[in-house]
Amino acid sequence: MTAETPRIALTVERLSIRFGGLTAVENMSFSVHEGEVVSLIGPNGAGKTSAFNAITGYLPAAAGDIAYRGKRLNGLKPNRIAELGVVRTFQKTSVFAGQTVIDNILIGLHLRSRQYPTAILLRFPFVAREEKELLEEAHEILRFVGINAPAAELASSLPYGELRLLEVAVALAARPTLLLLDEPVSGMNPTETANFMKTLTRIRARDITVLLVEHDMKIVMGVSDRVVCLNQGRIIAAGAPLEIQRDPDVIRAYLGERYARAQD
Amino acid sequence: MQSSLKSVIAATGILLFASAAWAQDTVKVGVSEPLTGAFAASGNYVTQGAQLAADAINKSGGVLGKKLELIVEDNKSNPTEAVDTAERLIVKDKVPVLMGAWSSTLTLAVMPKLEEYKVPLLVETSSSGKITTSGNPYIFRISPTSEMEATAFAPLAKSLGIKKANFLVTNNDFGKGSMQEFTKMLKGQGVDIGAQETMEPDATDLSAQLAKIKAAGGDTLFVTTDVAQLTLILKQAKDQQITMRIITTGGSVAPDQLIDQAGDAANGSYHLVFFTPWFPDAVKNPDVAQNFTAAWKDKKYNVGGLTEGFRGWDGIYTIAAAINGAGKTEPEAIREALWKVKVKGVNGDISFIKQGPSGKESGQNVPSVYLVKIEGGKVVKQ
Amino acid sequence: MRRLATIAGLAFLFSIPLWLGNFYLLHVCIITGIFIIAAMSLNLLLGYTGQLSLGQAAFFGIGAYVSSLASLGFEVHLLPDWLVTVDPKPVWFGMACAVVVTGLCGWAIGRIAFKVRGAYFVIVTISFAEVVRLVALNWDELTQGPMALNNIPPLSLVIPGLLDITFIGKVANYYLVLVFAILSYGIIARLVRSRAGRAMIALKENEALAASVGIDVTKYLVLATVMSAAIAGAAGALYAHYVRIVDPNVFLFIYTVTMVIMVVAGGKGTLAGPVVGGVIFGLLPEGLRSLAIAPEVQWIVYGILMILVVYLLPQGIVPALRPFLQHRRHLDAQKQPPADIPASEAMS
Amino acid sequence: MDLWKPQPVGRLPRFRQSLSRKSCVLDQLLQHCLNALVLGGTYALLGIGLTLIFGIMRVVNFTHGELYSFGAYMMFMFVMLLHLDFFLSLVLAMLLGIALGAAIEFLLLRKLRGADIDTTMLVMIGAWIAMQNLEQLVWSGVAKSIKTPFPSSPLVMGALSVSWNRLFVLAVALGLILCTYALVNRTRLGRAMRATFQDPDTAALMGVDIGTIYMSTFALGSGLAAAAGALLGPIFVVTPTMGDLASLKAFAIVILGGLGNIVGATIGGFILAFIEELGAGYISSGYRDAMGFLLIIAILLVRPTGLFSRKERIG
Repeated sequence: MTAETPRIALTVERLSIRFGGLTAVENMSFSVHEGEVVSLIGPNGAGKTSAFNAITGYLPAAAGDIAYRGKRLNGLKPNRIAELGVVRTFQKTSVFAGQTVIDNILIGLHLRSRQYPTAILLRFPFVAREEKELLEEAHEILRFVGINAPAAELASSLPYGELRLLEVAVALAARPTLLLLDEPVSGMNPTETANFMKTLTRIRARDITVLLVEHDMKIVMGVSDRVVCLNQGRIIAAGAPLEIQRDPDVIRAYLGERYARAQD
Repeated sequence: MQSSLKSVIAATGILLFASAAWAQDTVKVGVSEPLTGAFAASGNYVTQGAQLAADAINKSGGVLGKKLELIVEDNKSNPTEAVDTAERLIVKDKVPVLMGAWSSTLTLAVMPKLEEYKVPLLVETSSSGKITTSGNPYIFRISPTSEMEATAFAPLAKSLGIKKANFLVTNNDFGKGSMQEFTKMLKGQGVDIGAQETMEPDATDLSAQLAKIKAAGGDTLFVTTDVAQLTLILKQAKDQQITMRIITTGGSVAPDQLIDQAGDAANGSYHLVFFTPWFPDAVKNPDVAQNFTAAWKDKKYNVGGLTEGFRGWDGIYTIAAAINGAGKTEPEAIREALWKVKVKGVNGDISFIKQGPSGKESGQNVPSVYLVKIEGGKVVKQ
Repeated sequence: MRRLATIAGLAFLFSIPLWLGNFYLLHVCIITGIFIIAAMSLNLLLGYTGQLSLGQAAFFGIGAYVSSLASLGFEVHLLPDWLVTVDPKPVWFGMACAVVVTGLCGWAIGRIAFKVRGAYFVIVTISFAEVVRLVALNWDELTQGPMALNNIPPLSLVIPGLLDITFIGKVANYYLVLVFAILSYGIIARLVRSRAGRAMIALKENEALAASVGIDVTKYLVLATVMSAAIAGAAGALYAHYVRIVDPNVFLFIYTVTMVIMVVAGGKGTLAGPVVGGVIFGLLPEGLRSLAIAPEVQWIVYGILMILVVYLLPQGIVPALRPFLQHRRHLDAQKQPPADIPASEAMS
Repeated sequence: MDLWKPQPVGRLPRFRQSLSRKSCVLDQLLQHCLNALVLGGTYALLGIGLTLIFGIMRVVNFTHGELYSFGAYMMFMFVMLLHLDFFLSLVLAMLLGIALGAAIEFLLLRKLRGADIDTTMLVMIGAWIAMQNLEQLVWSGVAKSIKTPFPSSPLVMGALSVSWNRLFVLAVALGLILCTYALVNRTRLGRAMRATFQDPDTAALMGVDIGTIYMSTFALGSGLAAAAGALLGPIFVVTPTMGDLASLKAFAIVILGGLGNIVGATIGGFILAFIEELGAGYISSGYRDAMGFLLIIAILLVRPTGLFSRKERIG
């Protein structure tokens, strides 16, 4: 590895995932560089979410290696992987619904916080100080992702667009260096989508590496540095967005009609 | 069964209401008995007997010119609950004297409360020696101790020809105390001791214990429990072809009820009892026994309960005599008066001798003990 | 304002023995207080981590037995020829043992909880309580089995030349229980309003998401069960040294059910819920009793109330009252940092 | 009195005792096994009722034990108070159990469909407490016994013996288990039940009336529990709390056999009975009831889905 090439953040090598007899992902290899935005695309059932689950420890890999910044992730529990800076969102809207907006973020700030049970029970001075800092930080994150709802609002009563922003906010609170977003804009209206694009740009500006699974090609082509296209559990193409758009395999397998529509 | 239901309601409901309404005009006596749980059958019989006695006393003028009022609490066959009932009766209802608490374990549980609040307890059933030997001066027991039963039984061990005896007893002070005393007595007579099995008071399937006892061999099985469990033991022993002679101790076995519920499985069993309604001439005070039996039958209570119900009758009569003797309803005065009572009871003449460490003696009555046998569906003298 | 209300409330609680006069009612208050502590401990599990533990009576009972046995002393054959003899220890030491031992039991249950969830967890906890009950019933040599542990000494605190109290009367025990209750409330309040409490809530709300932001689910579940068990154990020890008798029925499911009703009716996952539920369901039996109602009817009322609460107030009483306090809560949440809990302020 | 001299009793019998001891040991083992077989039948009956309800409806049914004691009390009422025929009473008790189960489902569970498992569990606990105390209020806490028409002398096979009543219970229990198995595997209703077990939403889309399925399942499970109570009541005694241990044991059997697995629950019932009976006979009779619970804990730690569950299935 020479000095000029960008540092590699995430490597996935010959990853296979199986459910019983069914192979969801086979022999998948790709890597993500520091500071990049990489999109994982492919038709439904291509294995994108499975790959996400394997990277973040929610699914065991049947074969292959996953490593982040030189550390092997295979077999680690999700929370350990989060501690290494790899944080994800979920395809199905996933927040702490019964809690207020601000409490959602405070929960997300778990890794940022240093309190331990003895300190909490004995009320060491730093605990109160830290709580104050956490609350400030939580408000800052809210502003950063652009949530306008009152902080004391219950998460379950947020409008859809803000709910999806809240998911990202919770993930950001965990201070990721690699953020995995699973279809973040699905179901959003155009205004909300545009809003989200802005947030994503700001996230990039913070030097957070992003791995994205998305169906909306406008987003994919707009923000990605590189695109990996999956079909039936295999990578069929990988490269810059423009290359992918021209790749005949991709067009045949997937982009054909969809991208054509997006172009209009 | 209807009557027992009635007594539960009467006990916990109407009387409590009554206590609030006429608190000034009655002499209250607290009764803590197991109306539910493992010992429910016996507890209800004793309570019925006690209520009959209170009614009879009230019919003939009450005590100190006032009506005697029983406040009955259900101790649920559970020692902690028994303590709670004592607490409630003494602190809330302010009774000057208590009767209870059926099982030795329940009575032992209540005893510290008596010392704490200085209220006497008349013990009507419990047989554990510990009750009167531990130095609690608020205890007055009219029932025999296991040791008394064993001593009374001693001559019979030889005449029955017991060579090897097994035990099946409830896992509490009642059963274990009895097992201990009878083992001591039998060993003294050169009898071999085989299996010594225990059972939880509410266990219903005793086949495993019985199989063990059968394997141990021997000619006699001593059983100590109450009537409900004994019925099951007799039936299950017959199922397993246990041909040993079964002898029950503790006097809480209601032979009539056994005959009714266990059928011919009850035949051939022996029972130590403290009241023999079947042989009116054998009892010491036939007129008292007659009154009690008549009142019992009048209420259409289960005749099987006579051998248990008399305890409540004798207990309340003893308490009434003590209150009359004291001339007032103060716990300490009643305690003093209990030492002097001489009551003609169903079981015999009741009076108390001193037992336990000097200075803190408990009162112990010396009651009569009888052995009866069930033969051909009838109770016969032994 | 809030602080004032808290001080007034505490002053009221502390003044009860001064004007109540009726020792029996004070007795009821003491028992209620002990069960409120147990209910608070259950709430930590049920309300905050969302794990329905129906074995809480096991911790309560283990606490009662451990503390009693330590203060009574015992002799037990661990092997046929290995006799272990423990001399009577001071009661405060017994209570400390109770907290430690129940905490360890909580740790074990917490580890199990990690493996099975939902209905299976519920059944494991019930089974655990039942096994412990049967051990207490059958290990006569240690526990006296159904004969109960009798004559348990009351707590006495002796610091030579400074302090010498024996908690034997009703008034002394009332204050003892009150102090323990405030302490437990404070501990739980601190815990749930911290990083640890937020982790527990996260685990209840959405376990997968919680793990994704780095929360070690097992660790906090174990922490919650340990704390919950230890507090329940302390409540059990208080109970044992107050009623001064313990028998295996202390493990009965019905005690757990009482705690569950208190928590669910009051409002699970709220600090005040178990207290409100505890006061209602602790005093209700006496109310029904004074109306000359049979104990069975009391329990029938309990059962029906439980069903009604689930149907009509699924969140419980405290959350149902919350809209009235909503305005101020908004301000609280907007303000940073959140105002600390008043009870612990009163303590420190 | 001379007979009491120790010598003649001491020597000869000692030899004979050691001879007979060997056969005694075998007899005792066989007797334990026989007892376990009979007990296992009723355990299995309790278990399959609960496993159907638990499996199909995802309801942790705390009233199961109450249905059990309800069956026993109905038996007591019909046989001892109304003096009806024993066998007719058995049928009536089971039918009333079915009716009560349907009523509980309709009154309490119908509105909670889709609610989380904890919510229904709390409702069922409430119902259990109310039912048990109602029973105590109506019948008092005193144990009731029921007379049977069976000959009181047992069936004797060598050194072994078993009462006719227990044999009858075993036979009826096995019959009911077979009927239930056939119902679930061979009928339209059973097919709809199995479909609901797999996936209630899809089953509903395919035209299965989920409400009817839930009610039939609960009623069937309740009927089996009532039948178990009605069968065992005459052997033991009837008390308001008799169902508590029974329902806990039923949970053990369900976990042993795997959710919704009728064959598993049947085998689980027999396994539990054998473990209990042999444990009581050779380890300690006091820990008899603990065996089941230790088993649950052990199994869930090793195999959180139960001993016999392949994947979740029914039938």
